Amino acid sequence: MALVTYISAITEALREEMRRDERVFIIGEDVGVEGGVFKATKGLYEEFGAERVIDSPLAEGVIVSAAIGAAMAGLKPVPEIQFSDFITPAMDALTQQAAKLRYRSGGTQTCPLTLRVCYGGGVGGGLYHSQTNTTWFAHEPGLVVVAPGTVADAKGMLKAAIRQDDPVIYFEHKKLYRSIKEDLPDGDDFVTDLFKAAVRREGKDLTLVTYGWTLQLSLQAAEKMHAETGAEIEVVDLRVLNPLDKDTFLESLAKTGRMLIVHEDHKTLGIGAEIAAIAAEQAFDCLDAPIVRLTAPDVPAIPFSAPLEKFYLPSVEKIVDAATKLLNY
Amino acid sequence: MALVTYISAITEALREEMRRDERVFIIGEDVGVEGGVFKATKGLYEEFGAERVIDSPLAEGVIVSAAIGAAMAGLKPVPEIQFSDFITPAMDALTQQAAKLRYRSGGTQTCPLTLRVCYGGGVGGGLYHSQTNTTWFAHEPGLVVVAPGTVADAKGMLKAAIRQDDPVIYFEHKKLYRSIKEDLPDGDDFVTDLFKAAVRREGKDLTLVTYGWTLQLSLQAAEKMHAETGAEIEVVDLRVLNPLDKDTFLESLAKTGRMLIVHEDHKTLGIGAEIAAIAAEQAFDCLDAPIVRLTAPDVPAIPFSAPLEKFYLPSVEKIVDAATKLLNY
Amino acid sequence: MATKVKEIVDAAAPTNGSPLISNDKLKQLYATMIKCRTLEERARVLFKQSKFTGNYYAAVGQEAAAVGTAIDLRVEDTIGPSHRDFITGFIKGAPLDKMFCHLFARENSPDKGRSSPAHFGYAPLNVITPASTIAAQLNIATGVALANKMKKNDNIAVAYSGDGSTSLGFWHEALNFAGVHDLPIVFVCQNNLWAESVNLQFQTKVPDISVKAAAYGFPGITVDGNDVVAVYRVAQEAIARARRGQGPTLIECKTYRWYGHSEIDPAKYRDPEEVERWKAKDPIAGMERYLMGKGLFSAEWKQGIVDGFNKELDAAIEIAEQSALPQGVEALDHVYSFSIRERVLEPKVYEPEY
Amino acid sequence: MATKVKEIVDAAAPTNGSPLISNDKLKQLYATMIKCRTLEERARVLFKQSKFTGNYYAAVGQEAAAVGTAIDLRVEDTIGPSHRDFITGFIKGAPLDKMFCHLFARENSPDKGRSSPAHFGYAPLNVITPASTIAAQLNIATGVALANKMKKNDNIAVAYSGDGSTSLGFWHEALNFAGVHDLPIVFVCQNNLWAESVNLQFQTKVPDISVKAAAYGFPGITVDGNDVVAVYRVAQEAIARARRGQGPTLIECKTYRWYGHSEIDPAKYRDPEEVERWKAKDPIAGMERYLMGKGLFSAEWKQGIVDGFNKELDAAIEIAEQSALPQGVEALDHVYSFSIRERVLEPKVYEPEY
Ligand SMILES: Cc1ncc(C[n+]2csc(CCOP(=O)(O)OP(=O)(O)O)c2C)c(N)n1
Ligand SMILES: Cc1ncc(C[n+]2csc(CCOP(=O)(O)OP(=O)(O)O)c2C)c(N)n1
Ligand SMILES: [Mg+2]
Ligand SMILES: [Mg+2]
Repeated sequence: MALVTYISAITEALREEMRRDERVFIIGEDVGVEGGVFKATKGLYEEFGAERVIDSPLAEGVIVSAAIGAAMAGLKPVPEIQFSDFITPAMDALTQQAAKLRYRSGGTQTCPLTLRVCYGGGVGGGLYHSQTNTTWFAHEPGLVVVAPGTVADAKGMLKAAIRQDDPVIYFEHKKLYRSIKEDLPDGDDFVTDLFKAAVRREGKDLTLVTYGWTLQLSLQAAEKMHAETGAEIEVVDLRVLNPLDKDTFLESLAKTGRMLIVHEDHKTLGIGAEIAAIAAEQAFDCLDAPIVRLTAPDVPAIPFSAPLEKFYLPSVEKIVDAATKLLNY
Repeated sequence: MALVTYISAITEALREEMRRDERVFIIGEDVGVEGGVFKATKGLYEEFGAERVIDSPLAEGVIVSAAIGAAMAGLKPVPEIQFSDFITPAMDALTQQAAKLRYRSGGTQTCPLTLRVCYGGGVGGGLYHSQTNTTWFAHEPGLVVVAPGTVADAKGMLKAAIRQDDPVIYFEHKKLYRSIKEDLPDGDDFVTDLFKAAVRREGKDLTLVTYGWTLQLSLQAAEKMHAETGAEIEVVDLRVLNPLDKDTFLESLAKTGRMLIVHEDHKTLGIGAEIAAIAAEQAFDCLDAPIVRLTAPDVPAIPFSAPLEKFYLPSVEKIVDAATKLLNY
Repeated sequence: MATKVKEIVDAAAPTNGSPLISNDKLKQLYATMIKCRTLEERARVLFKQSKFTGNYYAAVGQEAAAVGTAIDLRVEDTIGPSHRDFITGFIKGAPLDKMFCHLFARENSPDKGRSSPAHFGYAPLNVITPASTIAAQLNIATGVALANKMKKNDNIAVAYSGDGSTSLGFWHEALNFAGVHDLPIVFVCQNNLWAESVNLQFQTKVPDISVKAAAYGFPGITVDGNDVVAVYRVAQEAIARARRGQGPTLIECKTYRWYGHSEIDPAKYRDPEEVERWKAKDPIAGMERYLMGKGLFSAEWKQGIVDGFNKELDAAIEIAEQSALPQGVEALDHVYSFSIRERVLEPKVYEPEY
Repeated sequence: MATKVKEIVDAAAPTNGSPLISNDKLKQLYATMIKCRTLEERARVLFKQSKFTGNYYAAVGQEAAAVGTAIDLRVEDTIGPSHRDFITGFIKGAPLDKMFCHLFARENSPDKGRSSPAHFGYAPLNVITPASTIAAQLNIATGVALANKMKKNDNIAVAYSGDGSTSLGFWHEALNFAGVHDLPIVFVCQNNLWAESVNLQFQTKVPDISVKAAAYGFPGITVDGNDVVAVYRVAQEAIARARRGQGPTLIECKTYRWYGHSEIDPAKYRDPEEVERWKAKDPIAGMERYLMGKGLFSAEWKQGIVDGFNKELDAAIEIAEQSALPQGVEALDHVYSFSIRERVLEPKVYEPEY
């Protein structure tokens, strides 16, 4: 057992999978010599060399497309997008190529790759270093989209993604990188189910559905409310955004009758829309109250100046507020 | 008054606005000499010349970006994307530039443009000539996204969009082009409110929310059910997908207590997700039944072979089926 | 770095150290071209007869470019076709019945009826199933080439695109990346002067697309794309370079499509004189004259090829016509490595537990 | 088509028919460079003092490229800056207080505190507010150039980018489009050998980025980007060409950034010797020697400029520090041409009517 951060869990997962399977390779901007702008690939260039840790040209489209081709040819690419904000040049590669290759070829051609994408705000990054953009891909069948919210998942889901026979987009929240630590078992067989949500905290009064950094905020809010009022909030960590594990949150809702969805992405067509819509369709009789979404407001992106960013982002206080109102409905 | 098709309403709107305002110009693939692959710009090259009807290189990114720059410089561009399936190269221009320019410049720089996008299936176009892809843009505050479903709207909303001081994406369904006709008033002042949904058929039993081609199917289904069972279905045409006019469908729901959402896009994070989520949050007490979405299934795109396409698409029968079940809930 | 090969030279005279082209190869080049033509003309008739629907983009008139570049590829080599490269699958060896099952969107087509007629892929021969997005296949083929380099084998990739495709960023990103890593890939650009209705002059300022290779640090060459011998020789050199690990080549084949962009395009935007001028440069007739000059051609030989091939076509079309269409519900298959049928067909409904 | 201007030539000797550069202009070039340097070094100190946060990308070492290309632009001309071109706004004439209010993300900055420090835009002078997406500004500036051409005026656009940006499809699409339409635009590529930690050799196979212009049918020129006189002359010609309606030019300025990619990057990936070599080619010191040779320089004159400018800086920083931060709720403004505050802050709740 060792106490590790979210980001070192990522590095470890990459290292272990690269040692385990020589078909695994990394490609992206600054991933090699520099070890990544956040140091997620630190040390891998030294261990595996320039052939397996490729500093690509500044072109996200070719980073992903080259990975698609290499995956078709039997390798296991782990491309990286430095910031989710810069994923647009790879939009075609992801949505028209990777997502549809298996389908359009009737299952005869596939491209199992794992795209790591750094996303999220709250670190003063402003409009173009804070975006989420998961909706674009959660909306695309054929892609698996995961977003680990714990250190154990950061490791186990990345390893599982690399071994998965589908294109996976792995969204890692930059604010989690160094802010959370967990004890993790050593050894390279620490692989997590990619397709199941997880109940992170049990409770009978309200189902709080979230993922990523807001999972941490939600857990804090739940503890706080418990301490203050005795309320028992069940916190569901989505973990996978596409295809969604509906059962976990619907089972919880069947128990609690109330649902609060929290995410950092803005409201309209954020993943919360789908969660709410599923609940309103498949668990209507379970509902004792409106389904509430606590999200960023519908503005183009996280503005830079501190008070604006604060206004934009969910916080423990905002969650407590929304949950309290919903409990009192 | 003249009886016109959906596509000639578009051509007329373009012609009138170009005559009215010399800053209006068109740019896109095959829009000039050829008059567009569907002939939406037919005759405009002849009337306004190569300077105002520009046959662009094959590069959607620069079609939209050039329009952004020209709009900043005071012109009124009406770029065209030939098929929604090919909008990915313009993803950055739309979501990172057009959607965010006003915001990032604190309101000091703007790019009012109207992007026409041909979308939708049901014409045997297969995976890459049938896509919808509205979610990517409906999810982006800063963009106005409209999708007219009638001939009058095809004209009035396009003219309104061109005059609107925001970047507008105007989604035109290719199956509507020549399949519907309406009597339209002549004259160039036929401009429609861009931001309001419309009740296309009144009813007290169920609110059916839809847009585009499925509006036509929904109206047929409503008539059929009325004839057969006397059921009174209220059909709400969304018209604008971003920012949504919530009031129209919520008011209808307050009256009927039941909501069926129909769209051609696949289910997960299609616009129906947002409609359902809003209803479950803001009109919870109005709900007498689950909110049901009748959509395409969650597969990557419309498959080519006829039986596959048929299985994929909503139809009058499927709508009648879903509405009947919901009425019997 | 761009050079031009524009005249028909005597194929027997070795240039740049490349070996003599054998008579058998010369005949094979011709025979393959005429088969491609016969195949596509048949497909066009079938389309007019409504035996199949959807988008089909005939390469009639451009056979020399496809045949000259694809004819000698190995099974292990990869082809990245664009929309107008249906025949490259055939040249690489795909069975005709598979190709017609594909055109007819049958259940037993390689893609199980999912892709458009023009988008034929074939996994056993490493023909990438195309998407419509122009130039995307270049980037994917580049990835395959990267894998081949990493695996240290000498397989290569050949990726096709048109003049119009050169305007897209994807085209640029692929060539740039291939250049940086000296990848084993050949980019074949079939410059047929038109991208749908858009003339080359509105596509790019330069008349010769091969000059664009200079931006990426590898050779670009313009060749008379209607001269199959010239194309073949240029391709052989590019392929050999790639196999030797010496990096990519851009081959621009100047050619022309005889018909509309797709089967529903009357192509009124073109001057009929231009069309006639190019039809007079028919690559098949040209090769016929060339073979004749070498005493390698006879009308009977040609008729034998055509007749034999027509029989093959008849048989393949028969199989396709007899084959079943897919069941609607199969639309739910091949989304992921696991099935989603149950999830879609039988959504669970939840009741309160409390 | 790519030519090179690499040595410091005597600016007084007219080349290619371009007029003599006046002594005043030479002094202005120097003065502007030293002001840019002073401005950015001050900004860096303020950053280290945590007076502002976020991403800042100093162009220290690259002043000649920015000053030589932007100094003579008109108000009506448009600049499309990239992330490292904060100083181009200053060169074009933006008020210093606005620039510091921007760095400090104050309510009264031109963007009302929304954009990152490096992304300074200024509508009154037609400086496009940058986004982070590399190369996107080239395409937008190309659109502005298209509008200028359509309006038949002689205003131009100047768009900046780095060596790394040349790999992106957007870069290619912009240049290609500008080439096809002979647009009045100048593309300035500041080749500083690095894109964050990635060396030019992993970016592109060609050492000189100017050769890439050949793909687009307009001139590309490589100039010693640390020689402000050379840059200025080359820029003047390119600008004049653009104003005359003769189309775009790509200017590659070979230069070097002295510091890390941003203020938090120690840039360990670079050989310290390489850094020293380039610091020895300081564009400001070089111009100082040049002016000295012409008797146009004195230490007092320089000191006067620096002292005067430092006072301006003090005043501007004072204003910025005194300025208020935006109110949180302003995050809801400037999304559309209409307000969305009410819609977000007061969502309606519906009750059954029946
Ligand atoms: C990104 C994208 N934009 C537009 C289209 C529509 N489209 C299909 S083929 C074509 C023209 C292609 O021209 P070219 O590359 O010269 O090939 P050719 O058809 O001449 O063989 C266009 C515009 C597309 N498939 N993809
Ligand atoms: C599309 C995109 N990908 C990645 C980034 C992150 N990024 C910012 S600057 C930069 C390097 C730019 O290098 P270059 O163009 O040479 O400019 P320089 O920083 O050297 O001035 C990168 C990778 C980005 N801003 N946009
Ligand atoms: Mg062409
Ligand atoms: Mg650089």
